[in-house]
Order: sequence, then structure tokens, then C-alpha cells
Amino acid sequence: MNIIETKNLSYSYNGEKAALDKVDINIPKGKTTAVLGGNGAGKSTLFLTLNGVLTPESGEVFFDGKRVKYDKKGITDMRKRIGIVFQDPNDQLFSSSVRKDISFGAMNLGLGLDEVRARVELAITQTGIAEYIDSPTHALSFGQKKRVAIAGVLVMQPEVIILDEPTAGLDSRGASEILQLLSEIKEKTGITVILATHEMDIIPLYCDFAYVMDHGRVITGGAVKEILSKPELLRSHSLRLPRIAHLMEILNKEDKLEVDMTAATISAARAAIKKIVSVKSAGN
Amino acid sequence: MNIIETKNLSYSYNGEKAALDKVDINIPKGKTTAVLGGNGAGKSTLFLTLNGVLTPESGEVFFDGKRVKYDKKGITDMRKRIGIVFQDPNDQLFSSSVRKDISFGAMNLGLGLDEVRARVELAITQTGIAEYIDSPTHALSFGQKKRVAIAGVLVMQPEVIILDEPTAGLDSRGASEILQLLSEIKEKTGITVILATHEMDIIPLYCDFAYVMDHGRVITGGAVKEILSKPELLRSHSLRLPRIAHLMEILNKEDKLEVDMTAATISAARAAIKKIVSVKSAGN
Amino acid sequence: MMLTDKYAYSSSLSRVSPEAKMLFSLVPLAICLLFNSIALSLVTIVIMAVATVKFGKMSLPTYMGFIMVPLGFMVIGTLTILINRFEQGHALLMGLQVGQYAYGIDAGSLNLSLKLVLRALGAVSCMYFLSLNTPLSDLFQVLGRTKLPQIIVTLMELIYRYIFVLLEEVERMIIAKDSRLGNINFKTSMSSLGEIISMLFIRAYQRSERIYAGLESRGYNGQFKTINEEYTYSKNMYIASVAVIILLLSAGMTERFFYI
Amino acid sequence: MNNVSLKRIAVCLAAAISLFLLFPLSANAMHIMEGYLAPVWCISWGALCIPFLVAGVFAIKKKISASTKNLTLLAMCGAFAFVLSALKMPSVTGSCSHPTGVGLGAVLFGPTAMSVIGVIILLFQAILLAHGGITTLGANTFSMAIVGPLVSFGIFKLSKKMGAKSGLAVFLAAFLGDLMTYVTTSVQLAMAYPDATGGFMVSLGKFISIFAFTQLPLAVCEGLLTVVIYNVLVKY
Repeated sequence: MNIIETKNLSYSYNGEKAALDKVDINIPKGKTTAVLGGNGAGKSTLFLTLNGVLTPESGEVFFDGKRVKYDKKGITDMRKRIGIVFQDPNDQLFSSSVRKDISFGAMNLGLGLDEVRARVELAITQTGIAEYIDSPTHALSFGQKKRVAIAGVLVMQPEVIILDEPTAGLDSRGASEILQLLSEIKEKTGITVILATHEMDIIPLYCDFAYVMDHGRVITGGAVKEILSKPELLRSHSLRLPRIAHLMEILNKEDKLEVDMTAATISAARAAIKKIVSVKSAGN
Repeated sequence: MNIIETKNLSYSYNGEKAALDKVDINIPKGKTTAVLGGNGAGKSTLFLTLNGVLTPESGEVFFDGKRVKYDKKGITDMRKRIGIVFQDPNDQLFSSSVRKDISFGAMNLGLGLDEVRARVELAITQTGIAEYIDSPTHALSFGQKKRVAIAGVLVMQPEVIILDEPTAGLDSRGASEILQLLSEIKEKTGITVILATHEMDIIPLYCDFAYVMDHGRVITGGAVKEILSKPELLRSHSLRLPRIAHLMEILNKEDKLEVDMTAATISAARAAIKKIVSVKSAGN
Repeated sequence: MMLTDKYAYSSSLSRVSPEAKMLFSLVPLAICLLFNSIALSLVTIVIMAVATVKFGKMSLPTYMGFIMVPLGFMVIGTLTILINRFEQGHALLMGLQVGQYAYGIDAGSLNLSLKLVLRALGAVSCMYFLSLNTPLSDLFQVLGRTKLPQIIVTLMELIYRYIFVLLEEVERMIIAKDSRLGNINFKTSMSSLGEIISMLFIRAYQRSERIYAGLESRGYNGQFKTINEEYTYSKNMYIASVAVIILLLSAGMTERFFYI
Repeated sequence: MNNVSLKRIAVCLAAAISLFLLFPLSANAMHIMEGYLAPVWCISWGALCIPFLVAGVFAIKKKISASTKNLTLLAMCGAFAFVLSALKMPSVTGSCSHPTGVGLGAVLFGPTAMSVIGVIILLFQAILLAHGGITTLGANTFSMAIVGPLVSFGIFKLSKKMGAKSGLAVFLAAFLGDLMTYVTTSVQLAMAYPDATGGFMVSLGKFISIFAFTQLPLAVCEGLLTVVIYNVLVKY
């Protein structure tokens, strides 16, 4: 079942060329969907449209099967149900107290104080930030701020969480920790995750579905494996294969080794390589 | 030959814990050296010290074998010879006119107007920004600003160019274009390149040497191949192997395949895998 | 917010020397103000609109959108001047009697207001010609050659550059705030906007230090020396300026002389 | 008064009100537009600003020679003040005028230095946004970059001296600074356009009352906003 569907969604900034051009996207409930594309592909515009910051010029958005109305009530409702974690946590955290910042969204939902407190504590546990909850916001590292930003969205208990470039600016440990965190939260709460990214290497590890966007248009979409089986298409839209998948592709196409070309993770590649090694040795 | 050497370099911000702690680093002339480390490892502090923006508390810096004096003349001299490209080009570009901004460094060298103009045009060609040279700075994309920032440093014709996270904020195409650009410039001018980064996958492709830093200390340093042969050390300092090298490591250690563990690029890995496949088949 | 800036850079006249464009716009602006004549103002409005739309190649609807911007002030200001207090029995075109006075419009105030509206529109068109066809950095270059203290011109250049950096930053912050329902009611909007502005100030403060380090690293020594932009010398622009000035002066003189 | 003219008045009033709703009446409406003042007023107000600006330039030079870092900081303050003046205020159609930003800067650099920054901002507002104008720059500078900040600065010092709580002092400074800005603008307009029979005072009354509609709520909002900002910055 799709929790979000867009039909023919179009938008342009001040009458310039379309930032979104007839976008049809389906986001399956409870899964992780990646939206891939280089800078300026239209990913952020799409998210701002889903969050009601921008009103589409034409086309429709359906949430849980119901058409979204872009009036005050409709937008507020959408913001309750879809949370966005922005790329730079500095843009998102404006309170100097971490706890106060996290509570912001929940307070705005008009919940009782006890409920807000309980949710804040839950979000702190979920994101593992208890350790620095009493530090001032500006004393946190970039990765810590990112977690606080995620907690500030989780506290609203949205049905969908959108993350714009969640790994940007993080070192490798930080990046994999954040992605691990998201997987855990998804597992525990059943939340639907949407990630915008251009880091191809994380796609096969953490995503179920993917869409490729370029110049405001959806180029292709589907299961991750399917998307990664179209290297030429990816390349013609500023993307590349994950490095492991690229190696497999070369081994297969150039070196005529019979490895599984869609193996994109280290474990899949390892299995694929072991297979040809044993086949070769068994064959002779 | 080393163009830069530091000995026992230490620095701390306002008496807090050391941001640089007895740093010994050697930068070989005409090569590309990576300084690796997670957020807060001390990379940026090191660079600001090399550029004379910060004065080290203790220790020495040698440029081309000569000890650098941190007085007005020494600092001016160092800034002529070492250029820094900051992570966020918005911190670096101060003029709304791209051409004026590029000329700033050259004018500060006290060169004649004709010479400055010639150098500006050269830098424009080298960085491939002619297309948008007449646009205002604020209308440029992040990647375009990054190139302008590089041009603004190249115009001073320094002997060393330092880039702080050159690929941060760029999509994969943008990132590889910038790195390609650097390789070309290095080839043509013989300039020494230093990059700070935490993106491990680019290291084996573009760098000759690497240093690992953490908490202001140098953990290890040497040829890239050597550094990458210490996966445990990297991991204990928030870093990881490039993905391809990681695959090779697993194939070697877990699966006991005799692949070259230090193959970190796609082409090296390809050769390594082909080798075991043919060995296996020849062996039987 | 509509900034003229983007259009200035894409104008077909953007590379014409800024001095020529200043001559073409500022002298007519002064004439317009001095003469305060209906005919002259009308001529100015038409000339500047044609120059910007036809020669600067700006779309007419966009230009009209810009012309609407100062109307807010004009409506308030002009209504106030239009409606006056009169003694009883004064010949009014339209009016209302309150107590011993009549409030309304008479021929004199109508004439004054009409002249004022047209003069202001004429002057605004002149200013628009300059701002919609001349990149601000070109104006700084001209100012740099005047007697103005250098430090002021430098500050202008820097402020202009950082306006865009901060605008982008604050826009992102406000979007992020609203996505967490930060505009749900007046009190929340107010306090969160205040906090965002404070945060913006702190970020601006920190950025100013990084920028200074950036300047230093490129050898900043207390002076902002850069090369100058070069422009196409436009003889036509100067000829057009002189022609327009003569035309305006004669229109103004004629009206004054014959008092139409 | 006959029926016909009463009807006319009603129509005019309706038209005026609808115009009020159509155009974003805001602080921007406080900038005297290009071409609105006769040359004599442009020159006089401009001349009146000069001593303040000259003092400001000296103050800035002094600040910068004390620490060259102040240059980029001043520039950032200027950009910050411009950006503030372009921000939409919640629930009120309009944006805050720039005394908020200039006020903050005045605390950092003193009111005369900020008056120079104020002129630069006003020039940018004229050129980039068509708020105000080049010929009216002098008049606008006097009301917004000199009177406003000086009043704010003075009130702040005064109320602190009288033992007012910081929050109240900040509110009064911002609120009264705004208020005095609009009174000054009204004076400027009334001097340029005295009422046909009632003269300066009647005209001033007209301008003040018409601007009160748009400016009072804004001044209150801006006062409140400045208090929030002040509190956060003090904590920081």
C-alpha cells in the first residue's frame, strides 16, 4: 500500500523553468524509499511540496489514499503526518536548549505537557542522545545536531519521515550510525522513510525502493535492484552505480566473468565472487 | 622532497584542550596528500596554522626546508606560497562580481594590473568557469562557487594548495569533476595538493600520501597503500576502508581467497580478482 | 520579495558602462523632480518603460509588477494630501462636512496630487531603469572612483554579498520551523521567529570570523584592491541620454510656458 | 451635506479600504518613495544627515583600526539588518522595519556607526526593492537611520538607569524607536505638503493618524520580537 502518491505534480519558482515537472511518485508504507538525483534535480522541491511549504501549480498529492488540500487545515494536517529532517541541522535547531528544541513540534501539536514530556523522553531514547541532552545546542558536533534534529521530528510521531541528504557532512562512522538509527526506528515504529541522497553506496544497504530524478522529472523508479540494473541510465543523470556494483559490472561486462551484476553490497559481491571462484575450480 | 614539514606543532583555542597536539607532518612536493579524520580531528586547525591565520603555540613549520617565522613578513610570505580553499565557498567569496573576487589575491601580491588580468584569465580557464564569469556570485550553484573559490586561490600561483573537504556538498558528478580538475591542474603546474576529507573512496583514486588525524594528533601517515593496509587503525579513528578495499579485505580474511588486500580502486580490484580466478583455474 | 538584482544581471544593457546608464536615468530623474510637470512626467514614464522593456529586454508584466511595489506608500501618502480641510462654502469636487469645516477634495488639491503621483511615478521609472539594468557591483565601481570614503564602498560591497548568504540561510530556517508547525498560532510564530533571528545573528557573527580568516588567507592587508570590470563603451547610450534630456527639458519648458 | 456626496464618500472610503487590503502596507510603506519630495526637501534632509554620517564614518574607521576583524563583523551586521527588514512578521501583513537590526548593531558599534550602515541599507532597499528612493534617501536616512536608532539607544540607556527590567527596557526602546521613526516621517511629509488651509499641523495630524493604522501594530510586534531576540542573545 502506498502512503503517499503524487500525480502529475508540477511546480516552478517565479515562472522559471519547472522545478517539478509532472512528477508521479508512489511511496510504499513502512518501507524506505530513496529519491536519487544530483544537485538541482528537484528532490528538495518535491519534499517542500509534500510538506506544504510550496503549493503545487498543478497535479495532486494523495496521503493514505486521500487527496491533500493545500489550504491551512490541509497543510497543518500534512505537517503533522510528514516530518522533514533538513540537510543542515543548523537550519533546523533554533533553540539553545536541546530539550526545548525537541519539544517544539510536540508543543505545536497542542498536546498536554505530560504527553509532550513523555514523547520528548521517548525521542531522546530512540535517537540515543541522552548523553548530551543537557549541553547547549551550539556545543554539539554536527552528527549530534543531526540526531537532535531527527528527535525533534520524531517527537511529532509522524507517519512519514523525510530526510534530505542524511549523511551529508558526516564522517563515515557518523553516516553509518545515522542510517543504522533510522533502520532501528523504522523497525520499531513502522514509520515510512524517504531519503534524498546522491550517495549511491548507501542505497543497496538501507533502501527498498528508489526513484531517480533529474531536472524536475522522474526518470525511473522501482525496487533498488531494478534501478541498479540500469547503470547507463544512472550515468546519464549525474549518478553512478555504487562502487561495488560498478566493480561487478566491469567484471561481468569487460572481463566476461559470470558474476551477478546486481550485487551492490559487500556481502552480495562476496557471495558472487566466491561463486565464480568455486565454479571455475569445480569446472576444471 | 618535502615542501612542508611540521615538527611538534601544537595549538589550542582559548586554552581548551589541544586542537593540535605535537603534530609532525611531511608534505611531499608535487604530490597529493590527504589528511584524513572525522569531524573535529584537527584538520582545519592544521590548515589555518599553515596559512598563518593561527599562530602555533609551540612547534615549528618548515617550508621548502626553511623554518617559517610567524611574524608579519613570514606570514605574508607563507600566504603567497600556500593557498587555502575553504569548505564553504560562501565564507571565501566576498565580492558579488566573480572576476573581482578572483583578482583579490593577485592584487594583494602587489602585481601590475596587466599581470593580474592575465592571471585571472588563466585561472578562469584552468577552473573552467568562463561560462558564468559574468553572473553575480550569489546566482551561482554551490559547485560553481567552489570552482570560483579555487580560481581565487590559483590566481596567487601558490606552490601548495590546501582544500578543506573539497567534495562536501557536491553530488557525485560535481565531486569527481572537482577532483579531476585538481588532477589536471597538478599535472600542468606541478602544484602540491593537500586535501582534508573523510570521504575514503576518493583517496585511492586521487591521492599519493595520507595522514590520519584524530583529536588533534597524527595517528599514522605514509603512502596511501600503506595506510589502507591498516583497516583496524582506521576504524578505531572514525574512518573506514574504501568500500572496494573493504570487499577485498573480507574476501582475503574471511573467505581465505588470495586477493591483494590493498586493492582499493575498481581497476586494482578487477586485476586482483581476475588473478585469483585464473590462478584457481590454472591450478586445477 | 522581488529583488531587482536578478533582472539587472540578465538585462541586455547590463554590460553597458554604468556611467552612461546613470546619465540616462539620474539626470532625467532630477529634471522630473525640478519641473514637477504633468507632460514631462508622462514622457519620462513612457521613455523609461520603453528603455527597460524594449532595450533591456524585460517582460512587460514583470516591469509592471515592479511599478506596483511603491504604490502602497503612494496610496496612503496621496490620499492624505488629496483630502484637505476647508472653510465652509469652499468649492469642493467631493467632500464631507464635519462641524465647522468641510473635508474633501478641491481643484487645487486634485491638481497637486495628480502632479505628485505622476512625478513620483516618473522618478520611480528612472530609478527602475538604473536598478533593473545595472548590476549593483557596477555601481560600487563607479562609487569607488568618487570622493566617497573607500571604507563605505567596501562595506557596501561586503554587505551586498552577505545579504544573499543570510537570506538563503534564514529562508531555510523559517521553512524548517514551519514544517514543525512553528506558525500554528501568533504566540508560537512570534517567539520562534525571534529565536530564529537570534540564531541568525549568532551564525552571522561566527561567519564573519570565518570570512575574515578567508580574506587573510588570500593576503588581505587592509585594502580591498581588485581589478575593475570592463564595459562596452556605448556611444548610443550617451546619444540617447542627451536626446532624452533635451526632450524632457523642452517638454517641461513648454508646459511651464504655456501652462497647459 | 447632500446625499450624493455622502454616497461618493462612502465609495471613496470603500475604495481606500480595499486598497489598504490590496497593498501590503507595512514598514516599507514608511519609506518616502522616490520622487515624492521636492528638491528643496531632498537637499535639506540630506544636509541634515551629513554631520551624523561624518561622525559615523570616523567611528567606523576607529572601530576597524582597533581590530580589522570589525570590518567583516560590521558588514555582517549590515546584511543582517537588511535581511531582518525583509522578513515577514507573523500575522501582520508586512515586515519589521530595520531599527531592530540597526538597534542590535547600535549596541555593538554605537549609534553613529550604525547610522552609516543604515544609509547603506536604505540605499539597497531603494535600489533592490524600490522601498524609498535615491532622492529621498536623505529624508529616509534621517528618520530611520538617525532618529530611530538614537531614540532606541537613548530610551534603552534611560530605562536601564531608571531601574527598568531589561525586557521592558528593550521593548520600550524598540517600540518608541519605531514610533519616533514614523512621527519623523509624518513631520517630513507634513512639512513638504501642508494642508491647503490648515497648514502644517493639520497635515501632520492627517499623516500621523493614517500611519498609526499601519505602524502601531507593527511597532508593538517589533517591540515584542526584539524582546525575544534580546533574551536569547543575552542567554547565549
